[in-house]
Amino acid sequence: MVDYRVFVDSQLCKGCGICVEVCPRGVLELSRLSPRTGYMNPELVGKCIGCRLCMWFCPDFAIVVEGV
Amino acid sequence: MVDYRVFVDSQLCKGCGICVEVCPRGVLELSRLSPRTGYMNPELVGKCIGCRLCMWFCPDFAIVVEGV
Amino acid sequence: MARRMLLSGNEAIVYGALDAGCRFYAGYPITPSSEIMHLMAKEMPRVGGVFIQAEDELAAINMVIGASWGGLKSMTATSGPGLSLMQEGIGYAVMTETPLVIVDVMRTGPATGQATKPAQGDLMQARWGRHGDQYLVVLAAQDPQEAYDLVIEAFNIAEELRTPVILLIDEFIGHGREVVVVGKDVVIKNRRLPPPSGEWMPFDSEDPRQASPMPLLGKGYYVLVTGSTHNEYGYRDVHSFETHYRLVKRIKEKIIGNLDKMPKPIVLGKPDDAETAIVCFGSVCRSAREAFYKLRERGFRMVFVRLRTLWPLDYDHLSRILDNVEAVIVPELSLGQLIHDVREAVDTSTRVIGVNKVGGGLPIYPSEIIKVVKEACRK
Amino acid sequence: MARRMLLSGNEAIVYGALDAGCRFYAGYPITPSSEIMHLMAKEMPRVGGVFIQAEDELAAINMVIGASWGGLKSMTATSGPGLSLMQEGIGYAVMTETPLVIVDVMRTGPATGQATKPAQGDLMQARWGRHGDQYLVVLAAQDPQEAYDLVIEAFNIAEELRTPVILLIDEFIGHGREVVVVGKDVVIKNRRLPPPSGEWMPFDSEDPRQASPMPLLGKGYYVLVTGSTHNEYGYRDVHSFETHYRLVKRIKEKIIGNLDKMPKPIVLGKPDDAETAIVCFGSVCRSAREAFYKLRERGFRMVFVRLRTLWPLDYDHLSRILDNVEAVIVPELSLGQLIHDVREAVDTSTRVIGVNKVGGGLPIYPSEIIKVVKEACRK
Amino acid sequence: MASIAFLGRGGQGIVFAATITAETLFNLGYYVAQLQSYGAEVRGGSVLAHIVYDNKTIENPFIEQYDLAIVLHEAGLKRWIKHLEKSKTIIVDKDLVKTRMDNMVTAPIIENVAREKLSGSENIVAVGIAMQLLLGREAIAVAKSILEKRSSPEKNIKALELGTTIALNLGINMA
Amino acid sequence: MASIAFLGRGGQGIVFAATITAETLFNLGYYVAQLQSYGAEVRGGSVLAHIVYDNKTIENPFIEQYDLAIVLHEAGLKRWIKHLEKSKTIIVDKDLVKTRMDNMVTAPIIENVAREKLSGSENIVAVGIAMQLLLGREAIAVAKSILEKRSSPEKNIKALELGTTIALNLGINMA
Amino acid sequence: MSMPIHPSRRYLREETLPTAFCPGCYNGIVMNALFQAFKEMGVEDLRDYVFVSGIGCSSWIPSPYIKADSIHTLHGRAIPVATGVKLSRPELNVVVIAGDGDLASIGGNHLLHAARRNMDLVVVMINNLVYGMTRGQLAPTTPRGMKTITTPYGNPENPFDVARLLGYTEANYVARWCVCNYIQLKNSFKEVFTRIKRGFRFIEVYAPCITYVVRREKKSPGEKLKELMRRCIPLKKYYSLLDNERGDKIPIGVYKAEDKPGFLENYRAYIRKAMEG
Amino acid sequence: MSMPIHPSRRYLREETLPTAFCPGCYNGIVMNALFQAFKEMGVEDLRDYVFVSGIGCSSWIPSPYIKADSIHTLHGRAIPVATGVKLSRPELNVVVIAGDGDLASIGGNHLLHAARRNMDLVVVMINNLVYGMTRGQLAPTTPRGMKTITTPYGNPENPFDVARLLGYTEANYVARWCVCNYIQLKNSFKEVFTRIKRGFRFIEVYAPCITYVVRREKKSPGEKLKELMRRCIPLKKYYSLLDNERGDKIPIGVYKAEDKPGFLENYRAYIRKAMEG
Ligand SMILES: Cc1ncc(C[n+]2csc(CCOP(=O)(O)OP(=O)(O)O)c2C)c(N)n1
Ligand SMILES: Cc1ncc(C[n+]2csc(CCOP(=O)(O)OP(=O)(O)O)c2C)c(N)n1
Ligand code: SF4
Ligand code: SF4
Ligand code: SF4
Ligand code: SF4
Ligand code: SF4
Ligand code: SF4
Ligand SMILES: [Mg+2]
Ligand SMILES: [Mg+2]
Repeated sequence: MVDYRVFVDSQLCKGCGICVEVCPRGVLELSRLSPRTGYMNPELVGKCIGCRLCMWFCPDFAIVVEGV
Repeated sequence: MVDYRVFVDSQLCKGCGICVEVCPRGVLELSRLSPRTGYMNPELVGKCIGCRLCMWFCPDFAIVVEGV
Repeated sequence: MARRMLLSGNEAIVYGALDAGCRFYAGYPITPSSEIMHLMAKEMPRVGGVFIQAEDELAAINMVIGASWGGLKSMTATSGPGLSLMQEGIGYAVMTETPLVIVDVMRTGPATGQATKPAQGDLMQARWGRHGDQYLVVLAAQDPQEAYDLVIEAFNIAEELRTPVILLIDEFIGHGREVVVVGKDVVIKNRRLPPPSGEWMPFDSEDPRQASPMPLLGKGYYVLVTGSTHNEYGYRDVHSFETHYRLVKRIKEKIIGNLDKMPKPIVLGKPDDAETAIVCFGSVCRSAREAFYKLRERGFRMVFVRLRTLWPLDYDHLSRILDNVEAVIVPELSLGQLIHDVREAVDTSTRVIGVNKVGGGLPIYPSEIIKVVKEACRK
Repeated sequence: MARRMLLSGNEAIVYGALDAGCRFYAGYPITPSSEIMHLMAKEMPRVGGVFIQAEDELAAINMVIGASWGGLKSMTATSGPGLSLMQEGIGYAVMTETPLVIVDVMRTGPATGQATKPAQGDLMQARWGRHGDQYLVVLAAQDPQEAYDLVIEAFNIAEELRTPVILLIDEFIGHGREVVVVGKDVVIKNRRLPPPSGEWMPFDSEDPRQASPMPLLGKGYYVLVTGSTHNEYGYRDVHSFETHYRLVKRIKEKIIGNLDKMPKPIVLGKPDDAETAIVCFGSVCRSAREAFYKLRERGFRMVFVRLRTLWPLDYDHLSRILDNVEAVIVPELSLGQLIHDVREAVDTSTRVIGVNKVGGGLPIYPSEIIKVVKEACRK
Repeated sequence: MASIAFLGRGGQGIVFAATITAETLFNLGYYVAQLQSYGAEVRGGSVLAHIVYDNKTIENPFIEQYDLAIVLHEAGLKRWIKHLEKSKTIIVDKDLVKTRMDNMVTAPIIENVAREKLSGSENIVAVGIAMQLLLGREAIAVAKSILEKRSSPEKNIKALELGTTIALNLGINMA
Repeated sequence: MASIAFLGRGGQGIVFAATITAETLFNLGYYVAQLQSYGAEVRGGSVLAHIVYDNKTIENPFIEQYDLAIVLHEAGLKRWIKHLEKSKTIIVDKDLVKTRMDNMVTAPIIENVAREKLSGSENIVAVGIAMQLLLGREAIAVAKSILEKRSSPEKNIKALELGTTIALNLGINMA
Repeated sequence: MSMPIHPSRRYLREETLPTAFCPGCYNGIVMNALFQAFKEMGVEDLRDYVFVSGIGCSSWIPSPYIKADSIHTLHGRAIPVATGVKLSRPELNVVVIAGDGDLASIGGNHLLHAARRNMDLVVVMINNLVYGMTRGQLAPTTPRGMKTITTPYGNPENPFDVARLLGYTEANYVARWCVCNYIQLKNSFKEVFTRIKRGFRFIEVYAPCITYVVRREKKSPGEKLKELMRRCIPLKKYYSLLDNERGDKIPIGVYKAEDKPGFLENYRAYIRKAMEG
Repeated sequence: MSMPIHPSRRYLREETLPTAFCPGCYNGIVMNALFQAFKEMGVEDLRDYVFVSGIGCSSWIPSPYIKADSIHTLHGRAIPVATGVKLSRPELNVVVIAGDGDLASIGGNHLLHAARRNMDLVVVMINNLVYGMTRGQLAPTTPRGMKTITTPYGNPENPFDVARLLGYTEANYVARWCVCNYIQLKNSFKEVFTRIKRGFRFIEVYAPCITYVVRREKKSPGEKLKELMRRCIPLKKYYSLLDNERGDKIPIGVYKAEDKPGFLENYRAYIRKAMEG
């Protein structure tokens, strides 16, 4: 079984929280403050199944999901 | 049975011939030249049944049909 | 009853219009005029008037025309792009002698330009934006208080002369908030209606400076309103020279012959004594006046002219004021439009110097005008 | 190869445009310009170009803009009401530096006016009809031959300066038929394209009098065209003063700085020696010239100026010509628009007298001009 | 420089008459300027069309009188009365024009048109009259060749010839 | 005549801060002029709003320097640098503004806002600072009564008071 | 016996007759039907009616011929002007009469949005298949392949079936009649003034331009009328046919007839809300 | 491990990011779907594509974000400009992306006539239910009763169901998706660039404005997305329901998919006729 990593671009993320809410596993959390933008960024806090919903629905091209 | 008379206003008639062509009895003829307008006006040449098609379809309010 | 309020120019326009009796508003949103629409949307239904958001500006101006013939004092507000789209309708209002008010909150153009930034680049368009020989009234306010005052004037002139009136403000005024005294005892002019019977002409008048009474629809006058050339009763006459010439001359005369009915220019300083003049309109006048006072303190012999009526323009009056000066400074938030008028009013030997600045939401500062005046006087 | 043809001005426009390389026409019918459309409808498909009847004038001008960016020399034709509707689009073409040609066959306005009758009342609108600071080129022809010649010029200027050009004719010229020499060896200027690679700016140029090359779509330039204020690469910048001011100043300079590229005025008679001048444009020039010759024969000291470029206007040149005259006669088929320019170019002591006549399809006759000149000289 | 005017009511083909005349003159080698004034509707209303021709470029086509004017209907007359008063020769239809002036000559145009069953071609009759009076047979021949390329050539050519005949019967000498 | 400017990034509520300030001054009996400059989007971009107030009519609100400027974000700064250079006192957020000038005083605005869970109300904190520095408690009381009639009064009044505290801690005397 | 007065003349401005329409132009027939409707409705005079038109031959019907208040607007702008009139004077019957070019080409946006709003107007569109006034150019209603002066090689565009499309909007009433359907047309007029008195009511009248359509087909106005009578079929029947069976048939009838509240009633309720709260 | 490159970025102008859209604005999701379609189509870069937009938030998608030729036109005029581009350069794919206000209010006439002509364009309309750019005014798509800044007492107008109406025109392809239907939306984009490559192809994307609709409902962008997922139902099903059963459901799906020749092919045939005769 593949493991997935979730990369967040802290320059692009606007902290809208969509990724967190669409994640079917609830494994994202809006908990990291970006000092540059002042927005809260998501972090992976559990096991990602690589569905990429967060990536599709992130309106700011800020999330990339990749298998490792 | 009523008799019908067909009145033509020679100031208004433009000689388009619609009345002649829509008359179901074919009793109108475009045969009278109006000296004022230069247009040919219709004349009743047979027995009118008072259907008033000529009156409705005359686009120039030039025909009136009346029972006598 | 007079009340002091803290209002943006856009808000002041709404209260002024309602105080003037405006009961119909149709518009289409556009920055920086939208707040007029927003407040109208809220207030108009409350006074039982009609507010409608049109599908575009073409619809807006034509709805206003319809409502004005329906008998309501009517207006719209927009900004440059919308004004461009309204041109044909405005020309129709001129030709049919339809009273209405258009507020143009000027932004930085051309085209989409800088939508949130002020400018004064619609002056010429307000006068000349339509085809054909058409004359209407163009006013300009310098601040929210004057926006309130002049929108009332605009309705009065519109109704009295049966003409569209364009009131120009700019984004500074529209969005700037200041203390405005509203509800003063203003004179409100209402529409003159025709006699219930007897001979009268809806589209002519003996005195070309007077508009004929405006018939109300639905009262059996059997009004014929048309944008084609028409005779005194409204019948189309698209062949005769006489009918056309009489009509357009009269409409022109109704506007340019009524200079005395229009808001007067504000003149500070002594024309006879002045070496230099500043001529300006709109928000720019505020910096310009400060510059004028400062310069005068420093001994410059100056006259300051603030135009509030931009069309019809009293060229003769301006000529007389500027007769003795050597240089005229014309500060404008544009590349220069009023400057053409000033040149028209003075001799070719008079130096006419534009202070032109536009874009980025920057005003012309008093210091910039002072600098130009000093340079002009050095020569 | 030169050919003599008997053509109306409207027909001459079509042949001129096709000779200039026009391959896209979008329009909406309107009297008295429709024959341009009719002949285009017939001829354009035959040369493989595109003709489309738009749903309205807004669509027409915007289709022309799109096709111009697509790479085709493009045009439309209309009359006053249509020109009013095109204003916003024209301003967009100015701002985006889109080459295109608009022919306005002027009729008697305002509004619907007298649709089949000639006039010259769209002059000011052609210059100033849009919001914001915008400058473009306005030419005027006096007869079908010149309509043919100037429409070619219009395309050349449009392409060279990347600007909309408005060519004014009137119903007399549009419907009047005369002998026209077509297919003379005319210089045709084609669009300057950018280098296939390397640094270049689609929306700026070192020399403000030069337009930058115009990129072709679909070639990997990734062009950004916008009517908002934009930097040299097309990126929107709706906040900075510098970007806006540089852009609009450059666009203005590109027009007013290129007076030498525009069709020159025709001057008859000796300015130094003249007491009276006639200044005119368009079809009126023909009566005016006859009046000029007749008056000169009778010993009047006169100069005759026929303007072919109405915007940019060479005020200085006009000033110099009119420097010595005591009176200037300005015949116009309108209530007076060019007269403002003349007043701007002369001193307030110079008498500027309009001969204004409009409506009913009547021209200004030579006798009418002669009468005014005589009266002016009597004083 | 010479000039011809056709006047009448919308629908009588006045502009077409002027067009054919202008083309005829053009083919004869003249410089030509043709101008017309008509209503929005083309239908009804008065129409005037005039042609100025010369051996050199036409400086100014805006003239105030005509060498020859042909008037086919009273409707066309009043608007241009001043021009007509100053004109040299005016041919008017004897039936459809009521006005009379010193420089007018009446001609039985409509009457003949009706008799010859050429209704609708009175305009071409007028062309025939004008060409015959001003330029004679050569012009008629050219006009004919032009009409041949247009619709209803036969009827029109008959009308043209009718015009020639009427012209000759008028007994005027324009040269 | 005195003036206050608020600068920041779109979304920080700069215009609202100016609005509340202007209303406060108005209620205190001053003549007030409030002007702002922002982008089409309101979102992002820099925003500047300033208020001029006086005991008499404001002749000219177009000023080139401020008595007090409060800068909440670096983004707002560059466009107005010339104005700021000429201004008397500038309070800048110690974290979000990097630029330093002689007339600047840093304040821990955002830091405190975050700590007090008042995010989104940094604008009202700025109002508190400005009012406290320029006019003292009376102005704060008026501002409070204004905020009470707007949405989220509690949060905003807390923010206003935070502003007062920050102002007092700055140890500047503007009078 | 002197000439009796034509019943239409009560509603006409005497001094404007004869009309400037071409001989045979069907516009006059539409007028007869409209006036007969008024007569049958017992309307004495038209002082409660305001007619609004655009620019085009058909727009001349009210201006200057109908003896009523009328506003002859700019090309394409009849509907917004009519909207302004209606909203300012709800008690008046506001009727738009204009051409297919005016209403459906340059004025298409207003048509669409007035229908969406179910604006309280009666709109009569004379579809003569071309731009009559400007001499016969392509209209959005011109059939495929038809030659006009701007489509000299045969119209390559799809025609706009206006009534059918409006049938899918919020309009209360949509019908199409041919000018040859005199009785139905007259009854339809009565319907929109008596039975369905609110909301957007649209009647398309198919009435080919005599000069630029019928004459070019080398037909007389009367012949064409008789041809049209043959071609009209009820729209139910028409739409049940396959495309290739439809031939030259013209679907006529009522696309839609509802009596929902129009814009005005909704706006009145809106005002009440504003005044209350 | 450094941040991998987001697949959308190949089609974006790097220097323009982050976008100026509000946090959570759904416009970015539409962009992802479009770009993923391009990627799956094997489109390396967008040099054969020209994007044309109007004025409005959604019109910023191509200008400046998409790395392609783009023309940012006036408010409402994207379609005529796009038409000019397409007719002058038939070999290019011309795609309009604009808002509901831009395309269906001020630009409604062009939309209608482009659909009638079956003009060879792809048009993507972002329906965010309001005018976003100008701060949340009424749009023609705003639901009845919704409060906006210009309808403070609740919208009294009927909303315009754009896709449904266009389904009755000559357009080749008409579909509506909600922004939550990511896969269908992406596939729909592929469809109009690969399977149906001609004629007028219209995709409405239902994507409520975060700032002026969603936030006013006191919802987060993510919550709203999930709500929308619940509300979307296939249009067949939707239209089989009675009015009162429809509730807050949003009909999604393809209204129409045909492959008739578009305007361009018809015009080419027209040119051939002109050249021959
Ligand atoms: C803005 C504008 N564009 C064009 C015209 C010219 N014009 C007058 S009527 C007309 C079309 C008329 O067609 P339609 O509406 O179908 O009426 P019809 O004459 O066929 O009854 C046009 C294009 C105009 N008057 N105004
Ligand atoms: C002629 C004109 N009128 C009005 C405007 C102002 N304006 C800009 S965008 C817009 C509406 C935007 O709404 P929509 O098209 O739905 O796009 P959104 O922002 O909602 O994506 C308006 C009215 C303008 N730019 N030009
Ligand atoms: S890929 Fe799917 S499971 Fe993984 S974080 Fe994103 S939404 Fe959650
Ligand atoms: S969806 Fe994107 S922008 Fe929004 S919080 Fe997640 S990563 Fe940030
Ligand atoms: S009333 Fe009927 S029968 Fe009599 S003439 Fe007229 S059409 Fe013929
Ligand atoms: S229908 Fe009327 S106008 Fe036509 S010929 Fe008969 S009476 Fe005359
Ligand atoms: S042109 Fe056609 S529509 Fe117009 S009046 Fe003549 S026949 Fe009627
Ligand atoms: S206002 Fe609405 S549509 Fe515009 S960017 Fe913000 S969320 Fe998106
Ligand atoms: Mg029509
Ligand atoms: Mg929207």
